[in-house]
Amino acid sequence: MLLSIVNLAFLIGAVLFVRGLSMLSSPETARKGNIYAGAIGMGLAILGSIFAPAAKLGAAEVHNNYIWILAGMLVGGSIGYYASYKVKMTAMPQMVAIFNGLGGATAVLLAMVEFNNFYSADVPEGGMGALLSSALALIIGGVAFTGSMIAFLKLEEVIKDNFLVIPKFHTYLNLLLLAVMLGLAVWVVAMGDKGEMWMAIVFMVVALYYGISFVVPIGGADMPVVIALLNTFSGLSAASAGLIYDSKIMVVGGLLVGASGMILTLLMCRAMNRSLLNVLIGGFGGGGAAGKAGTGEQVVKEVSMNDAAIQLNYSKSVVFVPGYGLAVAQAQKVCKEIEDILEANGVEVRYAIHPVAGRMPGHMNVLLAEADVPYPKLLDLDDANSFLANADIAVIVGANDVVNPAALDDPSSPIYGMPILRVWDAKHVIVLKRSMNPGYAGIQNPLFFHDRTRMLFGDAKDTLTKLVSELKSL
Amino acid sequence: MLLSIVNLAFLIGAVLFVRGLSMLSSPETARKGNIYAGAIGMGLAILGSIFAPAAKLGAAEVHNNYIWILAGMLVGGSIGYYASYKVKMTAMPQMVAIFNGLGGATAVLLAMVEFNNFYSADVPEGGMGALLSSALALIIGGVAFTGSMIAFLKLEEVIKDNFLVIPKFHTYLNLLLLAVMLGLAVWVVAMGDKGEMWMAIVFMVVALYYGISFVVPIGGADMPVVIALLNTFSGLSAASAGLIYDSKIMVVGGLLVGASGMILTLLMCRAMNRSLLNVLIGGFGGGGAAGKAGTGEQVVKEVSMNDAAIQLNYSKSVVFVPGYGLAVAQAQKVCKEIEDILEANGVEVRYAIHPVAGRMPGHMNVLLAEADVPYPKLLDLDDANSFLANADIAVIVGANDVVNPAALDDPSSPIYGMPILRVWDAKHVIVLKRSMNPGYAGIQNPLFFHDRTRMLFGDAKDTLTKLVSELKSL
Amino acid sequence: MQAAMDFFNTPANYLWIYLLVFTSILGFEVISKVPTILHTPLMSGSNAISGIVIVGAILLVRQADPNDYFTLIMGFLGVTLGMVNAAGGFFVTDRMLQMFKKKTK
Amino acid sequence: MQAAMDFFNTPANYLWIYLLVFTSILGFEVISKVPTILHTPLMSGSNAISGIVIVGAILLVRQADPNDYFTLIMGFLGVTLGMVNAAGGFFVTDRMLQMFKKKTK
Ligand SMILES: NC(=O)c1ccc[n+]([C@@H]2O[C@H](COP(=O)([O-])OP(=O)(O)OC[C@H]3O[C@@H](n4cnc5c(N)ncnc54)[C@H](OP(=O)(O)O)[C@@H]3O)[C@@H](O)[C@H]2O)c1
Ligand SMILES: NC(=O)c1ccc[n+]([C@@H]2O[C@H](COP(=O)([O-])OP(=O)(O)OC[C@H]3O[C@@H](n4cnc5c(N)ncnc54)[C@H](OP(=O)(O)O)[C@@H]3O)[C@@H](O)[C@H]2O)c1
Repeated sequence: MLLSIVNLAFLIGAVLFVRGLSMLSSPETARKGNIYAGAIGMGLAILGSIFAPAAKLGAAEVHNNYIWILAGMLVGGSIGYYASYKVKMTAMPQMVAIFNGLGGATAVLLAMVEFNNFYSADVPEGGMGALLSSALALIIGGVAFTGSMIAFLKLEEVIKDNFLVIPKFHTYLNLLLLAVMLGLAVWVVAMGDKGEMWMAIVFMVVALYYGISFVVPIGGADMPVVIALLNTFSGLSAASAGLIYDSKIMVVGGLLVGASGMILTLLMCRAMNRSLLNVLIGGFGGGGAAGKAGTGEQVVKEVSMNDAAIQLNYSKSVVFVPGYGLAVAQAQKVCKEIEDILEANGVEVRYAIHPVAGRMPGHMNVLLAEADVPYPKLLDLDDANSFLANADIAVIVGANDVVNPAALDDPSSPIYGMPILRVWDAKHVIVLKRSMNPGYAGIQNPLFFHDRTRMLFGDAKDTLTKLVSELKSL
Repeated sequence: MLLSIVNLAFLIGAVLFVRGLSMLSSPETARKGNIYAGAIGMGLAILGSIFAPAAKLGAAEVHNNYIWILAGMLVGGSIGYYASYKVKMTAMPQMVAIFNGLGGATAVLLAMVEFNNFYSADVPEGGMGALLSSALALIIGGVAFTGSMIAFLKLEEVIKDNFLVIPKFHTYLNLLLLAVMLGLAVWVVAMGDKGEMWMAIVFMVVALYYGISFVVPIGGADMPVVIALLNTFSGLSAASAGLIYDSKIMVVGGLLVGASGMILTLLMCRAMNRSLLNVLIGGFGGGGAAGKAGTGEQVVKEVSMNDAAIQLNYSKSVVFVPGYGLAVAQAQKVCKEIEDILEANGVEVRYAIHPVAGRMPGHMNVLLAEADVPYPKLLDLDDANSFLANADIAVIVGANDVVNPAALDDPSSPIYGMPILRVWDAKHVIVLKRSMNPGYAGIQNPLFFHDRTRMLFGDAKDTLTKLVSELKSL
Repeated sequence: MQAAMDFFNTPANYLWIYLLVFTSILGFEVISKVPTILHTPLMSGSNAISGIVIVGAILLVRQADPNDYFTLIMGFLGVTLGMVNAAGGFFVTDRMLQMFKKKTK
Repeated sequence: MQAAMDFFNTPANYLWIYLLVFTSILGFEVISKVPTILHTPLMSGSNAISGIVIVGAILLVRQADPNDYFTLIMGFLGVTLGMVNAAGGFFVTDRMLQMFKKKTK
């Protein structure tokens, strides 16, 4: 009876994962979807595993040790809860990176314990299946763990792009490490019960090191792609660990995460017009200071706060182009305030959302949603470009790479070929940023020297706040 | 080795079923999708089952008897090929009904043989699982088989709606039969190897009879819904038979068919604004001659061929509203011809497609596709209604129920509440049909007595052909 | 009741249930994307797939004793009917979709 | 090679492979419907689901001998990390989606 209930709970939990994710496809149902998947589904899975009878565990004896489990859940739950309420929306990529890493690390722990049990048993259980799934969980989880940690440190700018990198040969080093790791995996599995624990330990060390070596040479600008890819890995490592425990819900959950990470990875690559392989081994962003040259010769024109306010006030249509700087400055609410003032004066206001603006997919949408901007005002790439063609003013709020015309006309540029927002089609362009520093791709932006462009230097939030008072005093 | 290849072939076949169906979601890829699923996927499944080694069959000895298999495939393939090239597009529902029935019948055969093997073996294999899956295949397949045959006969009008029906008590009879059938199923499964073959035979007879009794009282107008439902059943019976043979590809394929049938069923019910239960036990259409009254008092106005041609020629926008009559008259090509003539004169032509016009979902789309009408000209319910509001002329080509205003304003009408095309919003309405006979729901249509309506009696194809020559001579 | 629960809880059967549930959900997801204009081909195309019962019939004939005419004839019938369903369904769908094809020119 | 093929052909493993393949396809189908505006919540929400490894860690602790501190500590760590991932991911996603909610008023 208990077994039936537990089995049913797992099944319903797994179905809720799917249902919850499919409810994420509309803003109306998304929140409920997260509750279905992340709270009810996960809750059923946890309860099921706590109360599963011995028969389900396939173990003769069960000692329960509930105190250890409870302690772990309390500690983990509190940290998770606290972290989730402390984290700034700008730091989401870092947060996801850390969580990925934790999932991967857990899979590694489980795999190592399984290896240990396997080798120390008189009659090892599970044979090839047990070894294969442990090896998978170890490889994928290990890479997800250390890779995510490096990605986190890179995003926090604790380590720089050239840290630990062997300039020309790093790709070969990685291929070598990969081959060694896979070789070890085949060897461990093929040896069967003749293997020994030290083999698993060597294997683990190589997998963990491969994760570091894999991410280290990838440029900071590409971290979001790497994080989505590592998200796939952490899902697949959970699925592999599920095979160890013969747990269908772990497998289903893990595969769903894997699919989601893969889709986001490919989507970002497509938006940047690069292949995944190019991101993983290619230089872009890795070079770091590829741009910055040529600033001296051309002249940048500035606009005064007052002039900008007047221009905005007497225009017919304004397009805000938010980018990473909006997130850094936390300027989304002031931006919305300006929108309200302008709309009250009959100016049509839209937001042009580039798919990779910011640091993660959908980053700008979350920020603007936070500021209560209704989502029909958010235009995607194509709609934005046709709207821009007839717009009076484009206001660039901390965006840079996503409005860089070099992507269209300079084949030597590292971002050449990436689809971008054609802001210079608007009659006037006002750029809000703090300095002439380049954006994430580390390259200079010819847009700033365009005739129609005027710069308005300063922190985006300060500048917009001042614009609000100027507009009100008009 | 062979086993691996066969297993892989089955797996790929199953994936191709999914891939093929998902390619059906766009007209560009649909044909390839059908080839993936219906030819390559099915081909792999057939080859796999022909060459599967004895180990896969779980049998000690395999006699192959390839000659019987080959003969069956040749006979079946030829019949299928011949039938598919002979069938008229109007007779698609009948064809699907027959095919459904055949699938169900096969499942019944397989289940009966399995029962026979089970009871005649010294040590029956498979236990409860084998009995349960055979019982499922028998029930579902049996109902799909006889139910489809009755649906076929009803569509061909070989049997009438009141054939074999016990007027008031038929619903109770069916509930009783259902209970008996399910009781037998539980009994057979619960008896296990203590059961005997005669039990299975009784069980089969009840299931087959239930299929007849289930469909017989349902009105002819609801046959398409019933066929989609039986499509679900034939899929599920294939899946159950798959459980008997431990064949994953049968299970996957069967479930996909089940899902497709279920979606189409619900979709039709929604378009008719009725619940599935209402279709299954409710009278609508079953009464047959509910309408036809009240014709005498009101007056119908006719229009001459020449006047109609002139009206069409000098209008700005014309909407054709095709219905089942278009299919019967095979008038789609002439219709397209008129479209071409009118468009050459600068008249804007559209087609208003009601979701349940004709006799099966998407019926009109297939016919008009056959006549090369580009699909952007086909408007769905909502678009059509807003287009009709500004249209000059609506030409009803053999539609009736789908343009019946009683659905909106006559709560006593059996079709009250069904969403319909508001053709009377157009400035003029021309109705092409042969007589004042009602449509499939068997009820009179007040539209024909509307001031703006003019009738043009005669076979749709004849009438349209004459209109073509009138138009050319203008 | 106990027997039914034991049946459900046997790991192999429980795994089957997962496959059944998730394949059904997959079917709904995939098919609910098919637009109305393609519903007739969807109906006949998916109907063709229910001809997959032919696999069972083939396996049946192959296992039958060459003298067991009951099974052989049942199997032959099964192969025939399944083949009519599969081949007929495929060809008629193809014929229909050919019409849709022509318009892309 | 032979061993690998035998492994693949064992009926139970072969059934697992079906579940893996079809669940993956289902994942792609479901997730490819999520629109760009919800990609950040999708990322953190699906990430939370990878906290499902906690199930493995719980089962591990329950089976461990009360004196086997190696396993207990590993399991405790696993439960903790898995819980951080699951709870943190859920709450942060909810926090984000709350913002999207507000606008429907
Ligand atoms: N979204 C994703 O999923 C994703 C994924 C992968 C890669 N990326 C990459 O990330 C980049 C995104 O482009 P983007 O245009 O959004 O950003 P960006 O190119 O990184 O530029 C951000 C700009 O904001 C300015 N800024 C920073 N803090 C500011 C503040 N407080 N006030 C005002 N301005 C401030 C910076 O200039 P100052 O320092 O002079 O102020 C900088 O020019 C692309 O290269 C893209 O490929 C994104
Ligand atoms: N499509 C589906 O999936 C589906 C599913 C379930 C139910 N249904 C039902 O089917 C009906 C469909 O409505 P509908 O408006 O398309 O058709 P309808 O209501 O059945 O009317 C068809 C009309 O065509 C006329 N007609 C027949 N042959 C003709 C010919 N050779 N030339 C000219 N006219 C001809 C008939 O009148 P004369 O005999 O006077 O010519 C009749 O009035 C609805 O009741 C719907 O609920 C459809």
